Amino acid sequence: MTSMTMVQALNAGLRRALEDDPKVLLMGEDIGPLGGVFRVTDGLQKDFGEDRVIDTPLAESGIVGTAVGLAMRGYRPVLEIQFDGFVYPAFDQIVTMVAKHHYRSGGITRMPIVIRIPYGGGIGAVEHHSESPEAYFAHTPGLRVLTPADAGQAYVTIQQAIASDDPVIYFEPKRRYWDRAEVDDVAPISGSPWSSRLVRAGDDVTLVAYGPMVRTCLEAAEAAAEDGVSCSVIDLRSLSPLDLGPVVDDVRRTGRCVVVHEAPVVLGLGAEVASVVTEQCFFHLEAPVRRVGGAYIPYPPNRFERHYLPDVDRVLEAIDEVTAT
Amino acid sequence: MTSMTMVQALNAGLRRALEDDPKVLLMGEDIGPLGGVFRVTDGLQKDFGEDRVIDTPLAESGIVGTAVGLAMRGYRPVLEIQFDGFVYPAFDQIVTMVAKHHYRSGGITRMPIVIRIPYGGGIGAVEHHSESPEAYFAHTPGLRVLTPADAGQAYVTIQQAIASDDPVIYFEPKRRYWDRAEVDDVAPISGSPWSSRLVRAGDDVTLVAYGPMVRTCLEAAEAAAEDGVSCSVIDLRSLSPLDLGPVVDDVRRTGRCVVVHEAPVVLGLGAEVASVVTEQCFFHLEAPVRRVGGAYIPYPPNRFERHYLPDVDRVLEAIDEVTAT
Amino acid sequence: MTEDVVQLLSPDGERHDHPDYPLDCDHERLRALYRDIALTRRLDVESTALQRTGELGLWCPVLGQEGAQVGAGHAMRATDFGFTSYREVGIFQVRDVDPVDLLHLYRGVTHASWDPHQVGLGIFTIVIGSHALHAVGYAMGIQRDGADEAVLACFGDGATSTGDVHEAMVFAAAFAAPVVFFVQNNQWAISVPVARQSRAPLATRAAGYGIPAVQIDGNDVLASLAVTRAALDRAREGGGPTFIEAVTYRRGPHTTSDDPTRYRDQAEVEHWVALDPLDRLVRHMEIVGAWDAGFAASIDAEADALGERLRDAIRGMSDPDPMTMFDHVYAEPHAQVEADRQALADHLASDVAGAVETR
Amino acid sequence: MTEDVVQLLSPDGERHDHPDYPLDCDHERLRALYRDIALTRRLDVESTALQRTGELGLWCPVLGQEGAQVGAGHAMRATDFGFTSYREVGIFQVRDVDPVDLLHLYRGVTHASWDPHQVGLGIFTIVIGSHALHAVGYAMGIQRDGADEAVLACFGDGATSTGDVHEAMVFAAAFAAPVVFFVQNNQWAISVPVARQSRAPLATRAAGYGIPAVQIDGNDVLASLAVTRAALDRAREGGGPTFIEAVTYRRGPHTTSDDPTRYRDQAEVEHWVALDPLDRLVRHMEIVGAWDAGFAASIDAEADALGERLRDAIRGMSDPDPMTMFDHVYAEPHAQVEADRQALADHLASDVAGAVETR
Ligand SMILES: Cc1ncc(C[n+]2csc(CCOP(=O)(O)OP(=O)(O)O)c2C)c(N)n1
Ligand SMILES: Cc1ncc(C[n+]2csc(CCOP(=O)(O)OP(=O)(O)O)c2C)c(N)n1
Ligand SMILES: [Mg+2]
Ligand SMILES: [Mg+2]
Repeated sequence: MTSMTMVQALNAGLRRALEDDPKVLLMGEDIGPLGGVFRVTDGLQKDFGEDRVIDTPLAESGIVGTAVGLAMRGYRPVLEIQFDGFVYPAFDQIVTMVAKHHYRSGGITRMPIVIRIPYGGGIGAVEHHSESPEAYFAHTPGLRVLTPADAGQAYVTIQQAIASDDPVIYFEPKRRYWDRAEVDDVAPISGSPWSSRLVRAGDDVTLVAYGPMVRTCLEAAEAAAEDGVSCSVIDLRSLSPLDLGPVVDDVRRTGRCVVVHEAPVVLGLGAEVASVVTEQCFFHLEAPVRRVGGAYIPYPPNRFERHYLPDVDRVLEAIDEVTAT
Repeated sequence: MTSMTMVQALNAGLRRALEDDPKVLLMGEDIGPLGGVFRVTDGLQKDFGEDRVIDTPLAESGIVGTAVGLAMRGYRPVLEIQFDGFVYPAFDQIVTMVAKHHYRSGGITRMPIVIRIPYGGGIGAVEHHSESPEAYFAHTPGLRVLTPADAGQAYVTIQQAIASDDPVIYFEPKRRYWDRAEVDDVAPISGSPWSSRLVRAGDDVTLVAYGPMVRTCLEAAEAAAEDGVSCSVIDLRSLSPLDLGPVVDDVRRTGRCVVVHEAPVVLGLGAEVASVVTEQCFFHLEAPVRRVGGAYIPYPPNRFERHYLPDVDRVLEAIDEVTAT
Repeated sequence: MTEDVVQLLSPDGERHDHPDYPLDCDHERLRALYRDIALTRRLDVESTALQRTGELGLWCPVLGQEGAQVGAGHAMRATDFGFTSYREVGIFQVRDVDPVDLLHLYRGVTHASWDPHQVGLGIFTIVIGSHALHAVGYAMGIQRDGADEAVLACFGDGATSTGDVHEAMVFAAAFAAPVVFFVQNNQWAISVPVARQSRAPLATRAAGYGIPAVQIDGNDVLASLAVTRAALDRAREGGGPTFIEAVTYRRGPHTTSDDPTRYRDQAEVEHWVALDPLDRLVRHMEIVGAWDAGFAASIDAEADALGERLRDAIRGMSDPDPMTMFDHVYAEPHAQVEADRQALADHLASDVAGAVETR
Repeated sequence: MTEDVVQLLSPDGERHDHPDYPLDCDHERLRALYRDIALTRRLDVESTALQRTGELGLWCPVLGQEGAQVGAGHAMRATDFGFTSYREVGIFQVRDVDPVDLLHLYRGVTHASWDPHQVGLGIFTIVIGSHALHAVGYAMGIQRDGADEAVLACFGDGATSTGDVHEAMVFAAAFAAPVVFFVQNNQWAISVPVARQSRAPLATRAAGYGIPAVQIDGNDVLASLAVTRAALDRAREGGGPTFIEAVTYRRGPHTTSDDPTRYRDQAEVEHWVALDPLDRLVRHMEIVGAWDAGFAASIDAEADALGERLRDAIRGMSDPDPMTMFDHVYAEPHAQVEADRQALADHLASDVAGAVETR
């Protein structure tokens, strides 16, 4: 076990993937000598060379589009999009080409591409640097979507994403980049990332979250416990496929569910979770599933973000509401 | 009243908008001498000139991006994206620029841009010509999203979209392009398009749909009536804002709700409708809201589409399910 | 800025030499070129007919562009790889893509039916311009493999306006990727003339990226062969990308759904009929003695057989098993797809679905 | 392909004439140029300091590029309109954008704080390249209005790789829009050198669209002024777009978050220090007698006052009213935004939110 920040864990995971498979390549803007603006690729170009850790021209569609060609040639490109707000120029290549290519080819051509995107707010950034666009991708058949909640998860799931023969959009919760955890960087990677994880067991309310909001929900659960309300916390981890079995099981016990994310509530992941949970727990629910998330506004200037982002208090408020009935 | 196809109604609506306001411009690929691949702009360049009906280079980001500049200059550009599957190269300009500009400018600069997109399947087209990407846009604050269900709606709402000072993504259900209806092309335009419409009143089940699926639901309601089940049909019409008040009112009476669209069910509009209806009708619902829509697969080759698209039988099956409890 | 238009074969069948593009073309090769153009042309006619009778949903005619395409196809080595749009029927012909596979697509049975690795052609792309990037990426893979291969990236004049084609040229230049951009400037993007895409010749675009460019007579199969071959050789030798503009013309409609009378004069079409790529090849073969009636008859017979095979394969072809539409969405199992697959199976087995036929 | 680099002022302050770009620059204009460069430079220093003390979240230094920017700004008529990225602080200075407004943005209080119509500058764009299209669209509007105006579109070397800049050039050429593309090639896009974006000089890109191009010494404020003015004049007169590459250098970090020691040598920076735009302007003013100690002192005083004003305005500035974050999402009322506004109001009024401070 080594204590690492999430940035270090990702760096270690990428390093191991580069070591394990010569077909793994990294591509992105400023990932070479600079090591990426968050230093996730620090030192990797030095150790693996410019042919495998590639500083690209400034063109996101170009990054994803050339990765499609590299994948056709048998490579496993791992792409960095510098910030969430800069993925949209590549949207066509992602949803039309990356997502559909295996299907369109009748299963002949695989697209083992990982697209890493630091996402979410809470770091006081300027605009276009704090968005949560995961619903666009989870709504797109053909893509897989993963997001780690902590350094340990990051170390393992980035390697699993790279090992997957399907394309994976890998959302990194940038506000948790500097959180430390003990990471087992020795044991072989095992388990499936395409499942949700119960990270805290409780009896009264099921809290569902992913990425940056897992920690927030754990803190809320802690606070609620002081008030005598016992909460489970489930980390979805995979947003496509969604593994709602554990959520359904838990809600059948608790009868109450709160789902939390940073993205706008309208058509956010919470809508899907609420719909499925309601379909499958209809006669167990004591209250409607409560969604906590972003308002229906563009991400605001950062001096507003503490009012925009879900926090412990807003989660507690939701817990109060679902337990009121 | 004049009998028109939806294509003719849109053409008449665009013509009236061009006549009424010299700032209205049309832009798109092949909208000039050809009149658009569906002939929606037939004859308009001849009558309004090349400066107002503009055949653009083949570049969707360019079409939307230049429209942003034209809007800043006080114009009201109405854009045609040739098919649903070709909107993605313009995704950045739409979600980053068009959607956010009024907000970013602190309310100074308006973006009265309409983006017309023929969408949906059912016409036996080749790939990329049958998609239903509306959820991407409805999840994006700053945009409004409209979709007409018939020629009469099309004639009115295209003009209302153009008159709106906000950007509107205007989805045209291409499989209904050739359906005829009586259109009142004389009366002044009135009413608000940002509301849903009860198009059939019933007592047992509330069917919710929009665009191409409104007709399908009306047909299903007809068939269900023969079996003694009375269905309301509500046309959402506006997907942003969503006006779910009438749906909630209706479901509080019927206790049962089925929502239908062509797009994948996962994170489709049905998820939002189901979530809100459940939140607001929790103690009135006799069964969970049932979602009918596309499978989690890319739009398949067209010989599969009758199995992919929701049809009367799948709606009836859903009606059976919600009335079984 | 660009050299003059390269032409090795004039419309009357006369052969010119070009200092930069020497070409030795024996009778066998001439016959092979003839055969590929003639069969492409027949496929075009047969497919249009099948579309007219409702057996196909759509067809994209290629009439007039076969010379450019067949020449470029012949320039490729077996190990080279090509990326095309829907239009490059002549290249599919040269690379031995089964035309029935192509028609499956237009019948709506599959999205693609050939194995790219077997024929050396990516499945084609309808979203204009996007495959230019795939071509460059594939070429970057060749580089990393140290392989003696090159990539041909085909697109139209309209595509040159897209951001993706630009980014493809930026990446190709940045990494000196072994790729040849082969643009068929057929003067039209559906109803929009090339002048709307560019006021300068398309070939002049390349210099700004540091990419050499050549303009060729796109109705001259020999110019296409010689220039494309030279460019692919250069790419394989590490010389980086080349940009070729083949100046040609789309004599048919954009697709079978199009009505070109709305936007262009028949006189323009007539002008290009006189420059037909097949006619000039035949004249040349006559001049050099590579033409004889028996050969022509054998190709006609082959074309007839092709037509018959297509009609037999496509007419009344049954629809695919609905359950197969869930195949290959992912390479590894995905719970949502499996759930949806099961739901359709249940639906098909149910009474309601049984009622489909009667309702 | 492009003309040689246009330079009107050598690093030692000597004035050259250029046949195509005559420039009459009186002492008043020289002093105005000096003032704008000097104040831009002070704003840069003060903002960096405010960022270091945590008052701003970020700042994008402009050191070294002020000559190119201030020259271009002076070339614009009051009725011309500009589109910029975050980098063009010198142009904001010339167009009298209140620097406090600019800092609001970096403090995270607003996304933009000036009225574009008042200062003739669009709010700036961080998503690289996208505003080039807005500039072209705005220019198409000018055309349709028949107005005697032109547009300046500023972006960096990195931006030239984006699809949007390409499409902007395609549209500008197709419609002969009155727009001048003003590229500051500052040699770097964060850590990526311009050679990765292009192997050919950036100015050579333009010819392929049929757009004339000029390369200028971007550290020469007079060249920037003269060449940009000529291009804007040409645009206003219906001559269509021009492409200007200002060859310059970003001497500071990309932003205050950047660490350039990771990717470039200090020697490279030193080379460009010797080419400083302000130093050469001062030398020139000394030579022509436009320089005196009183003038210099007055600008210093103005700069000191600016610094004080910035510090006063920004330091400890209170946060905006949270409820205003719902304003202006739409121009017309939108039910969802109103509902969310109400929800926050309720939350802020509730006990739970009251507990924020104590928890
Ligand atoms: C991104 C995109 N936009 C629009 C279309 C619709 N469309 C299909 S073909 C075509 C014209 C293509 O012209 P060109 O590139 O010259 O190729 P050609 O058809 O002439 O071979 C258009 C606009 C598309 N397929 N993709
Ligand atoms: C579409 C997009 N991708 C990535 C970024 C991150 N980014 C910000 S500035 C920058 C470099 C820009 O370089 P250049 O265009 O040369 O302008 P400069 O900063 O040198 O003025 C990058 C990659 C961005 N802002 N937008
Ligand atoms: Mg063409
Ligand atoms: Mg730069």
